[in-house]
Amino acid sequence: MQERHFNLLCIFFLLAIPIAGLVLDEPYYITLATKVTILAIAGVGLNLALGYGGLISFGHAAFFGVGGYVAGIIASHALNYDPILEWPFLIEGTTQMLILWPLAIVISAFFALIIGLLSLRTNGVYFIMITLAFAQMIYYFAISWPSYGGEDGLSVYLRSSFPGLNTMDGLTFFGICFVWLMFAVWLSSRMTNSGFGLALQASKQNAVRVAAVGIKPFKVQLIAFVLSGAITGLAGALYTDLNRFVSPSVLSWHTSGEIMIFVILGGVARLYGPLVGAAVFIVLEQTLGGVTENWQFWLGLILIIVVLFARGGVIGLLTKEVRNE
Amino acid sequence: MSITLFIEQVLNGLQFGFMLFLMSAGLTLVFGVMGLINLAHGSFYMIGAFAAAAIASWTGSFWLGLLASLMAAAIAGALVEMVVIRRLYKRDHLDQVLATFALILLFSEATRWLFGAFPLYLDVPAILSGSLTLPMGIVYSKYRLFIIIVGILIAIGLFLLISKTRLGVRIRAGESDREMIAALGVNISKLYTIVFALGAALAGLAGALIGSIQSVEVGMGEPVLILAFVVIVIGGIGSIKGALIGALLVGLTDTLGRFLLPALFGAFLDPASATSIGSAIASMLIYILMAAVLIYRPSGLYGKMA
Amino acid sequence: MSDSILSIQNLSKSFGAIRASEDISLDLHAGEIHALIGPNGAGKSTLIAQLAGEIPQDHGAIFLGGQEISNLDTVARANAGLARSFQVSSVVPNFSALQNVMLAVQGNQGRTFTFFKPVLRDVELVDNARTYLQQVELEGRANVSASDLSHGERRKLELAMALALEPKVFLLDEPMAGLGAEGSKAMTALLADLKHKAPILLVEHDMDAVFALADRISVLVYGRIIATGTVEDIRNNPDVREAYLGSESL
Amino acid sequence: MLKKLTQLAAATAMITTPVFADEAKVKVGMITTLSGGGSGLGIDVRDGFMLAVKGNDSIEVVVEDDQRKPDIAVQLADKMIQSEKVDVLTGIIWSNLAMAVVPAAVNQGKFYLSPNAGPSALAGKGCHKNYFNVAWQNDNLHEAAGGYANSTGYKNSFILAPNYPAGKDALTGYKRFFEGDLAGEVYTKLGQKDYAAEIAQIRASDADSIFFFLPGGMGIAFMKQLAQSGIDLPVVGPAFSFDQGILQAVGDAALGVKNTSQWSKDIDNAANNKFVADFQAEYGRLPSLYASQGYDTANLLISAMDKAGVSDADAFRAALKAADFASTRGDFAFDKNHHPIQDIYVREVIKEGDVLTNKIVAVGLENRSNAYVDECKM
Repeated sequence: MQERHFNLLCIFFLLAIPIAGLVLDEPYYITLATKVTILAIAGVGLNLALGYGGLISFGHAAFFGVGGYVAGIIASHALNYDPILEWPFLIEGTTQMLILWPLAIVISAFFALIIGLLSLRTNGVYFIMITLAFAQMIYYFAISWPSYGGEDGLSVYLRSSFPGLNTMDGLTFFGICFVWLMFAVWLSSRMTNSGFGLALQASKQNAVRVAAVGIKPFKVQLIAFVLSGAITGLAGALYTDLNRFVSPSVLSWHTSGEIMIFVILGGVARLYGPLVGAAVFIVLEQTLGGVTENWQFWLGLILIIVVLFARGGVIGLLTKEVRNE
Repeated sequence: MSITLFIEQVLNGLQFGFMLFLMSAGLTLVFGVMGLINLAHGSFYMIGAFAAAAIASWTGSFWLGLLASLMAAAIAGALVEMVVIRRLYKRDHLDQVLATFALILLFSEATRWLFGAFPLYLDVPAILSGSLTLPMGIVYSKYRLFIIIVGILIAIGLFLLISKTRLGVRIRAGESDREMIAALGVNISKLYTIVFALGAALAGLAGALIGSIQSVEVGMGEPVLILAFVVIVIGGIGSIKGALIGALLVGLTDTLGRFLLPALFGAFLDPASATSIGSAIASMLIYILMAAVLIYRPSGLYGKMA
Repeated sequence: MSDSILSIQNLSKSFGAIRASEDISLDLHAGEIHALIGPNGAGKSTLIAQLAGEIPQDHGAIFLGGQEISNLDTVARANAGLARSFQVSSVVPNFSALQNVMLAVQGNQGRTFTFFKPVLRDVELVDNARTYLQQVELEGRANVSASDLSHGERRKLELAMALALEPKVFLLDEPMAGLGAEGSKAMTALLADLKHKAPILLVEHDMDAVFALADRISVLVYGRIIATGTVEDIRNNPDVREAYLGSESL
Repeated sequence: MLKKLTQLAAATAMITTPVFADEAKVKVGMITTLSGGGSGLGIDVRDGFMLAVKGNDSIEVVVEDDQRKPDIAVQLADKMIQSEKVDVLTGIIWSNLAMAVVPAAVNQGKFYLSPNAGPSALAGKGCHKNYFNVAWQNDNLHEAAGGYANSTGYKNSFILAPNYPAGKDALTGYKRFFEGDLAGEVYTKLGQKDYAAEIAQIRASDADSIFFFLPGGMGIAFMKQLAQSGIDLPVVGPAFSFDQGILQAVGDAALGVKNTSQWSKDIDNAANNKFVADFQAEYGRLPSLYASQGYDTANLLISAMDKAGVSDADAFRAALKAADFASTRGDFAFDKNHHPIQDIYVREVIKEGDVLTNKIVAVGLENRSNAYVDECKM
């Protein structure tokens, strides 16, 4: 099977599952599909840095969490009729997605800019670990910062609103997330095929060569890292709306690890890799979890087998399309 | 604040540091020699602790428990290396991360299967329990002093092993040039298994030593694993010396930070918010340290410049 | 001095007690190939790295087209018009030959930061890149992955990338290395053409090629230039003979 | 007219059908921690609950593992409500997970019976008519510890807890009843296992007693290290670090420690004796605090089902509120914010043969409700 056809199949399944959930009266399917979609967006974000840019970030939970908290904090202020800032000028909270999204994107991009500026001085394992360090700082800060619930997290009770849509309806919200996923995939496809994408992928393979033709690899990589953080931050904001809740656990290193696993499991530097990875992971978690209490054991075993015998991730295995990295 | 309290805290920091050194030595060796990122290193820490707890409660001897921790972790390490890890050396870091993450799940659940969900009992032996009085009237736990001594002995042992023995020569050669030592007729896969098992054994020993004063439970390896990574990154990956310095630095920073920061904030804040804010920053401190070191020296303190 | 495109003045660099380059001065005039020769360890590669901006000098200055570039980094020097090839071929391995050259064209034209236009559909850019491939006779291999090119082809690809920068000066580090007799001949022919686009500073071990191509030669020994002159001057210079004593290549 | 009749018929059918088919049936969704760290607590709650409903055909229980992750818990709650269509939710161990799940669940008309977590937000302003806490309000055990410290005559306590909301509540709870001075107040990092630095501070202080709240492995580590340090100060804490599941791991270091609990296996009443005996017979181990809470939760549910069908939410709620069941801890009633009014005991860790366990030595607070009742507008 060609990768293109496989990708179409993926989209078909992703759409089919919530519809099946509706028909079979299993609304939980819709929730699961939405979760997969949102995590896939986070993965698409990471894939830009990790897959195409070779920037192995173990700290993307920071952006996921920051995006989530931005959405959560602003919405909770609105729900409690408690302005965010009264002086020097009044800033009210809002539950309007059209305002929350850009804010989540911009603020997580800002965090990515700061973290990227400092982290890109290193490379290899050092880069992996310094990104982790920054994420851990934010994690511990969130746990001990009392204003927004600390470890208890922050409930927002109601999903944020979108003009003309009932976002509390599961299928509608899935639709919103699905559109975002398609947009993120389209964006990353455009970007990786652009002049910028060419320079980014070249920087991954041979940064010295890129510098020798007069392009700053640092600048290219920093831009990729910021875009990557922004996309992951958006996913975080959507995840807050899915759960109507956000807590420091989204900032923990487990989250970074999981997003990374989606990308690797699906297939690094493949457009639909994160979607496939997230879907496979969630389906395994759900089905194994229903069968045995020790489901993590079997999950571990399956993951090892995938790494050892399916190079290029699940997509690589199923499409037999070789991709050099 | 009294000077004895400060010295006691420094000792605590050193003890924490030496424990971290036991964890990080194996991690940094495995990375230096085989180029492998091993997230499952914390599992050997856990295996060591559980083996020690099981054998100690079965035989009643703490020392047999310690021995068991070394053996169990070494055997587990060797087995894992032969079955899974050796297929990963030529893979990129991403595959290694995924596979060793999967190993964590595997080991944790297998341990829970075998030993149940509740923590196990492991206590320090009678001879080391209680505390003694050091000069200047410092009262200090015998067992913590014992950990410091074990740490120092193992550090010396490792330096001798690396610099004086044939195995050490091979390890050093392996770090610089893999093809060369293969050409010299060294059995590389055996060497790798030995190095991996050695690292695992040290982690297992750390698990048993620390399990005796902390708790022996599933998942105990993960927080320590993150700390061990912080240590080897600060020290420079592949450098035993770096691991030692990094471990002591992290141990001292963390311990003294927890103790001094709240006091510092207490100087200008009310006590409740001082402890709250102080400890919040203290919990971020080692990560701040690591980021600062890497920004200043992108390859760690003793790492080879890339 | 007015026609010297690249001018190196009193360049020095020490690593601890080792003096890698000592008081090196050298000029590259328009239209010439200036060869830099010397025994192994003489400091040729260090000099190239200094010129490219990878190693900062301790003393001295470098001028390109009358502008001082001593304190610019690699990227800025490339943008100022310094194109280099590497001693060990340095291309982007998983890119096709065409993509490699396109990268260089982008770098030269400052068009890297376009985010939405698919680069392979940028007709102007692609055509541009193909022209450079043509100039090194690689147009037939445009869509082959660089890692699948032969050694000689990769050498040519590097030249194409250097060409694509439309530079003021070429810095070529042993372009003949590893090429067979046939390959060397082809490369020699290419370089003879190339010098009309921009002067070449050529580091090379292959003395046949050096004597065939070079307008002037400088000899570097232990980090110092012991002689500079025409091919004839150098052939007859006693110091050079001394330095190369026992070497069959002279 | 005809249309109206059909509507009426349909409406009647909707009311009456449950009476025939599901009159006594209740579907329970249990979300609890069954894997990873802290799974021991969830397993005990589940086992206690299952023991009580064993052989009861009218209760169907769906159990899911939340992995101690709030986002997973929220999604499981969605699944329970949307797909499984449960009537009652229960099982959550941790306050942060409860905060994530409970408000949304009760606002969708489901009942939530908490077998463990009792965050202050859900007792005060965030209280809800469909939320019942069968265990305690989070502050209760700490308050009792403070009360006990007073009655014993402690004047200068060193207190410590992890730096997260439940930890802060714990110290606040202790201070609410403790009238002496504080020799030190320390917040530790959540998940921290080495307490050398804190113990050194305790040694350097002139404290006459120690109060700590360090759940799970943190408490084991603290107790062992305290015993090693040679500090010989009386220790008071909530039951969490000295309960049956964890006590063996603490070892002799725990002997003599006073801990506060609303339950103990030596409370002498028929319900408790039966529970302890049945639990041991069924699972081959001594029951824990958490198991007793799971057991009581199930019995509360059964008592309500005897009085009303779950489809009649108001009647069912009133039946729950009456708390007309034989609790393992003796007297039990709900205050108006649906949190227990109960005695909190002080237990001492003792050894029965080779097994460490607890015995009641005093009552810390009698008929204690909680500090947030007046904030609850219900």
